[in-house]
Amino acid sequence: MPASRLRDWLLLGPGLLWLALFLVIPCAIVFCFSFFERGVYGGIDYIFTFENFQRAIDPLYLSIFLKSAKIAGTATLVALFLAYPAAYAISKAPPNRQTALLVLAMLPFWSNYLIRTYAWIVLLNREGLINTGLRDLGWIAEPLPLLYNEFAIITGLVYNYLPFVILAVYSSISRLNPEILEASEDLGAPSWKTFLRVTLPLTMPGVAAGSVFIFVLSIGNFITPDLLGGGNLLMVGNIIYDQFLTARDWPFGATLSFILIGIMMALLFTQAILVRRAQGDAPEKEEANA
Amino acid sequence: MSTLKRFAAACLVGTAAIAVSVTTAQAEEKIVISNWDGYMPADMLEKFTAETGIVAEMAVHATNEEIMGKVVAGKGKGYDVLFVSSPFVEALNHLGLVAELDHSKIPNMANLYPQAMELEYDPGLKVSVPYAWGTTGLCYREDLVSPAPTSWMDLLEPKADLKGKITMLSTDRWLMAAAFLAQGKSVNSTDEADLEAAKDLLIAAKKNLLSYDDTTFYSKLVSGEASMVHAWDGWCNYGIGENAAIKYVIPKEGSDLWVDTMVVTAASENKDAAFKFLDFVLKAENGAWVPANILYKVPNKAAMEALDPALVTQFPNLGITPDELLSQEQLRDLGAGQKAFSKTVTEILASN
Amino acid sequence: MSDQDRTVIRIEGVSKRFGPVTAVDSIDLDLRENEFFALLGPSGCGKTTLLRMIAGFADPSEGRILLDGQDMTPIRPNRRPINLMFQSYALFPHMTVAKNIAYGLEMENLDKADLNRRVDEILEKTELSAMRNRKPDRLSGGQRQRVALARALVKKPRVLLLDEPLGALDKKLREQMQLELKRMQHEFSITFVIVTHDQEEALVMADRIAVLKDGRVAQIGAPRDLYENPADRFVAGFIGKMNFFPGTVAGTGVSFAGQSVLTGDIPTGLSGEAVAAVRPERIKLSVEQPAGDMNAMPGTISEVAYHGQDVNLHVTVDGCDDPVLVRVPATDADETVWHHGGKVWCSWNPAHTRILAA
Amino acid sequence: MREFKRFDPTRLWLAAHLRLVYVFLYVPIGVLMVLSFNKAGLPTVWSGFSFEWYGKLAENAAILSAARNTIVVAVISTILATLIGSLLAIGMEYRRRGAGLEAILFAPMIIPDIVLAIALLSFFTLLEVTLGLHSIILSHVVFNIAFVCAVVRTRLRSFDWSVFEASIDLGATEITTFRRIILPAILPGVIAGAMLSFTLSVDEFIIAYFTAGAGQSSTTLPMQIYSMIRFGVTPEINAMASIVMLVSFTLVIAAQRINKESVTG
Repeated sequence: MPASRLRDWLLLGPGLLWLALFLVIPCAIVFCFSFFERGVYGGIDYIFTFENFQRAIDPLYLSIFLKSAKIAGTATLVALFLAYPAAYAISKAPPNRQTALLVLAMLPFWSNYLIRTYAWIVLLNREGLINTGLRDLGWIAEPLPLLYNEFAIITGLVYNYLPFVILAVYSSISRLNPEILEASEDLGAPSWKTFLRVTLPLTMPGVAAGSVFIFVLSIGNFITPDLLGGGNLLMVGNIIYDQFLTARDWPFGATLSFILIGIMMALLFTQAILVRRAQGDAPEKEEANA
Repeated sequence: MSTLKRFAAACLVGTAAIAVSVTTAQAEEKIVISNWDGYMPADMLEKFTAETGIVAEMAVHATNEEIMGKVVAGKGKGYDVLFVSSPFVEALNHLGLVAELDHSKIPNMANLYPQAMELEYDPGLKVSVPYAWGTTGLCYREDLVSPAPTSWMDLLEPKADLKGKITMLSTDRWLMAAAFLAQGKSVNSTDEADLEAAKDLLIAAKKNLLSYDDTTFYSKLVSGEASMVHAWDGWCNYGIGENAAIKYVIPKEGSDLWVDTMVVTAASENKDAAFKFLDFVLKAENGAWVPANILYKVPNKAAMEALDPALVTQFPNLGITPDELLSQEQLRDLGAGQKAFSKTVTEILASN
Repeated sequence: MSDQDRTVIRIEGVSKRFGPVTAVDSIDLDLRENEFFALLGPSGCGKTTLLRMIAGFADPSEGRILLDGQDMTPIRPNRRPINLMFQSYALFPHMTVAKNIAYGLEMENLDKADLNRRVDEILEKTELSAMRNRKPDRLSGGQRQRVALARALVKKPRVLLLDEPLGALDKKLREQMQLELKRMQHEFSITFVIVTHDQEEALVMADRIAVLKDGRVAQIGAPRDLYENPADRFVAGFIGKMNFFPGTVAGTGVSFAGQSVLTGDIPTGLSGEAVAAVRPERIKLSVEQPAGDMNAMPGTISEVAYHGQDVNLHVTVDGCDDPVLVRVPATDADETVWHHGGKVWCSWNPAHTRILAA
Repeated sequence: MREFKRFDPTRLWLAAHLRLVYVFLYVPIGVLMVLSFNKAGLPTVWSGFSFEWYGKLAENAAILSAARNTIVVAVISTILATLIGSLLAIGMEYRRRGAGLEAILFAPMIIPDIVLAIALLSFFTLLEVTLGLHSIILSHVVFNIAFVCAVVRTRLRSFDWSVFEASIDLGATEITTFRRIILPAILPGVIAGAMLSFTLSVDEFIIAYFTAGAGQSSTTLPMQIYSMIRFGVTPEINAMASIVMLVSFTLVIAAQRINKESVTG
């Protein structure tokens, strides 16, 4: 079928070409670094070695990975609890208002990461707006420890990635057929059951996409743990960044990165399979049968 | 959807207008300088062009680490002059990424203090020219800390009322230097026992920190969030400028000497122009801008002598003499010891 | 209609393979001008694949399809004067009824007035005028079906293909739409090719039916032909109800259960194992053994089902695992005898026996 | 559903929740707007009201040109990524193939920025590509494709592909079908993807830094702002962000107004 092959190439070709050229090849180059040694002054000595992998299996790095995963996972859950009802509410708004609402959710992020983070420091610090506000109201005597801890990191991560989750969930909810929901209510399900048994499973692709966004972006983040976490907590993003830039140990940085990428890929595949199974795979296009 | 269509159209029109107005580079003699934003006078490049006819363009970097990464990966192509801190000069030199300086083309090097020619990371200044220098010590609120701190141990094992009101630098070399100095070790040590001892001390110290902070520590002092911070002297001055109760002290165990330098890249196609730029920066009046505006000491004798004494009164650490500076140990590249060193740092930062 | 028998589409030795699976196996078929043709078969018989090849959405692995004598293989589906009504209707969800219908005409670059006139006309004919500004999600199933039909018909195709067009409708609506489709076909004088697995639907609507099995044509013919003269056991069983009596060819018929011989016309060349087949409505019931040269056998009534105008009875007979199905008009039913457990004789005229290969 | 306007606690709760989420999103923006009037240059301490930073911003050619570069990079890379990513999403969902491709598409999201940054710079250096705004755009498209593709694919799940064939069957070419049938159906997803892409690109620092050419002409705003860390991120940046917010806000509200008028009028 030459015509449909042409169509496939038109659709997939540009993307594949772009990714091959600017993702696969460059990353393959960096991947190769992980089998060489760090030069004495940084850079790479082209001596083949497995040393980097031996260094990487140190429990130190595993514990950092687990802690980062815990923080990123918490941020993901919190973001979903905030984003899902928000996306749902947007999808119920009059159609001509929905786009505006979505754009408004994205707008704060056209400022700059660093100054937004500074704004959070102003809000959360011991002498900050929230603490002084609460103190002036007489609700607290001692300032609450809002900054330089896990809470602050999670707040920062949720804040910075929330709009992405809203967007992903919205694009799933908005094409939900309202008749299906009515059908469920009609079959006697109370609205919370309709939500759990019908709405949620049908919008799983959006929830999954949103969760992937925030989880992977969070685990690789290094500025938020630095500024809002006060450097008290180290995330995977920090150690990779430090290996490449501070220690100038590219081979080891590459090794840690590709181990991280491997783990994340495995997790994502598992997640993708679970979602697909939970949804009941959409039937394959019927071609051979009638 | 039409809300968005109109919005997108507006954006597109705006972009087109902007894209048209972006001018392309010209072919005349040109050098590119990478520096931190605000680390030299805003009109410096214009003046340089006016004087020499050489077009100078500014690139910016956020940290030493970033410009190092970029220069190592890109072989320094596109850059002529880089501003980097002293430990990195050594590495750049060993990696063959910087050009040897032709002192005959930089006559204003005569403006430097003689002590500046003896810096260990580049004796005789073969590849680098110092731009600013200083120490690392304790920056604190006189009104909140008494008695005044005198030792690194006042930072690392603070009194009860300072617990949770202290920050430390988290950049690896300075973080470790605090412990090394407190324990009487070299700031360049990669000895296993030294690393282990420093690690234990720093992990214990971490429990008493408000946070690590490399960027906003002085504003924490101003707001009163912190009472004492681990700081570079010049940077402490920003706090002093806002609140006179803020003081800077070099602990009795000593400090490190850091030097921000200028180097010419090996990849530069305009080395003579780059030398001219270095020479221009070394002019007394240009050097004098630094302490007067960003409150950093410079190794430029002529510039320092011209400094307004009132500034030294307000910001005493501007008065630290070159001899005092040279008595501090200098940070060097760690070479093969870097692996063990950075693992130790990771362990400290990852500890609970 | 004078050119009733002229061939519109000729299918010549067409096969379609998907990897190791042969979905359509060298089919030859002629579709004629203005006829209502049904492709009938169980699921997996290849009928939809055949339909998609006519529409151009699949290319034959072998053979060719001719339209008015011209090979269509190189012609893309959007250039074929053939339209398809999709099983899911495939209405464009973001367009109103009128826009959906106008879409195909816009592709022909008709001038605006002409286009509007034709859309109005078809809306009128399909009684959709009141719905013209609605979007598909605000229509009932039957209305959607009519929009899909109107959208295809407005292009005045040479052939309209319908893929299980009534599958999604309820029984009552389905029966109504069957007649509606027939009416449309007459009114527009277009060849309709319908794909269905419902034999009753095919019998009601089609002028001719092709029964497909495992990618091959089992039999082609008018509904009555297929019903009265099924070519093989599969067709006999697939179209309408049929009672089968397995046995072997012996003398003038099939020896059944090792004893009686069920007489009938033996097809030339048939010997050995065979079945005698008879329609339920051809069987008569009696208390006494009937006289004459009828085919007859005794049995016990195991089930009685009242259907309004008919009564269906299951009669268990020796030598047959399945009960014999007998259908008699309700007016003829003798309720005193024909009840559960009643002993009866089943009999029929040998002329109504079809003897088929086992 | 609309016919019954009864008391609906779920609806009330949803509306309240949405407002709270917007408050959460805009509070820090409010803070940075207030800080743009901060007299002192400290990033986090209030020390008096002043308009001076807006004046300084107007004179700061470096920040203004960086802002311009950022918009150029974000808009062009968004257009490219939206186009390529949407096509890719359609191709993948239509054909339902490619676990390998799926892995490649996850990659730009998972790969730490610094790795991609160094990889791309090493690659460009190897090929002796001259760096500049164009190399930032090329690089931003890489990760933007992945995000656009993910959002559009979400939209395409359980899409009824028979409408595609229906359109072809009615005489449309594949291009027309794409424009008139597929695109409108997935438009909300495409718009969402484009917004995501633009937002990511506007704020991206590391990859931009490493793939930028040397010099002011390819310095983006995040690069400019991060480079100010050492000598103080002055309220000029807050002033800049405040203006960006106000302008975009006004555009959205205006578009909404015009839209409403064109609907009712």
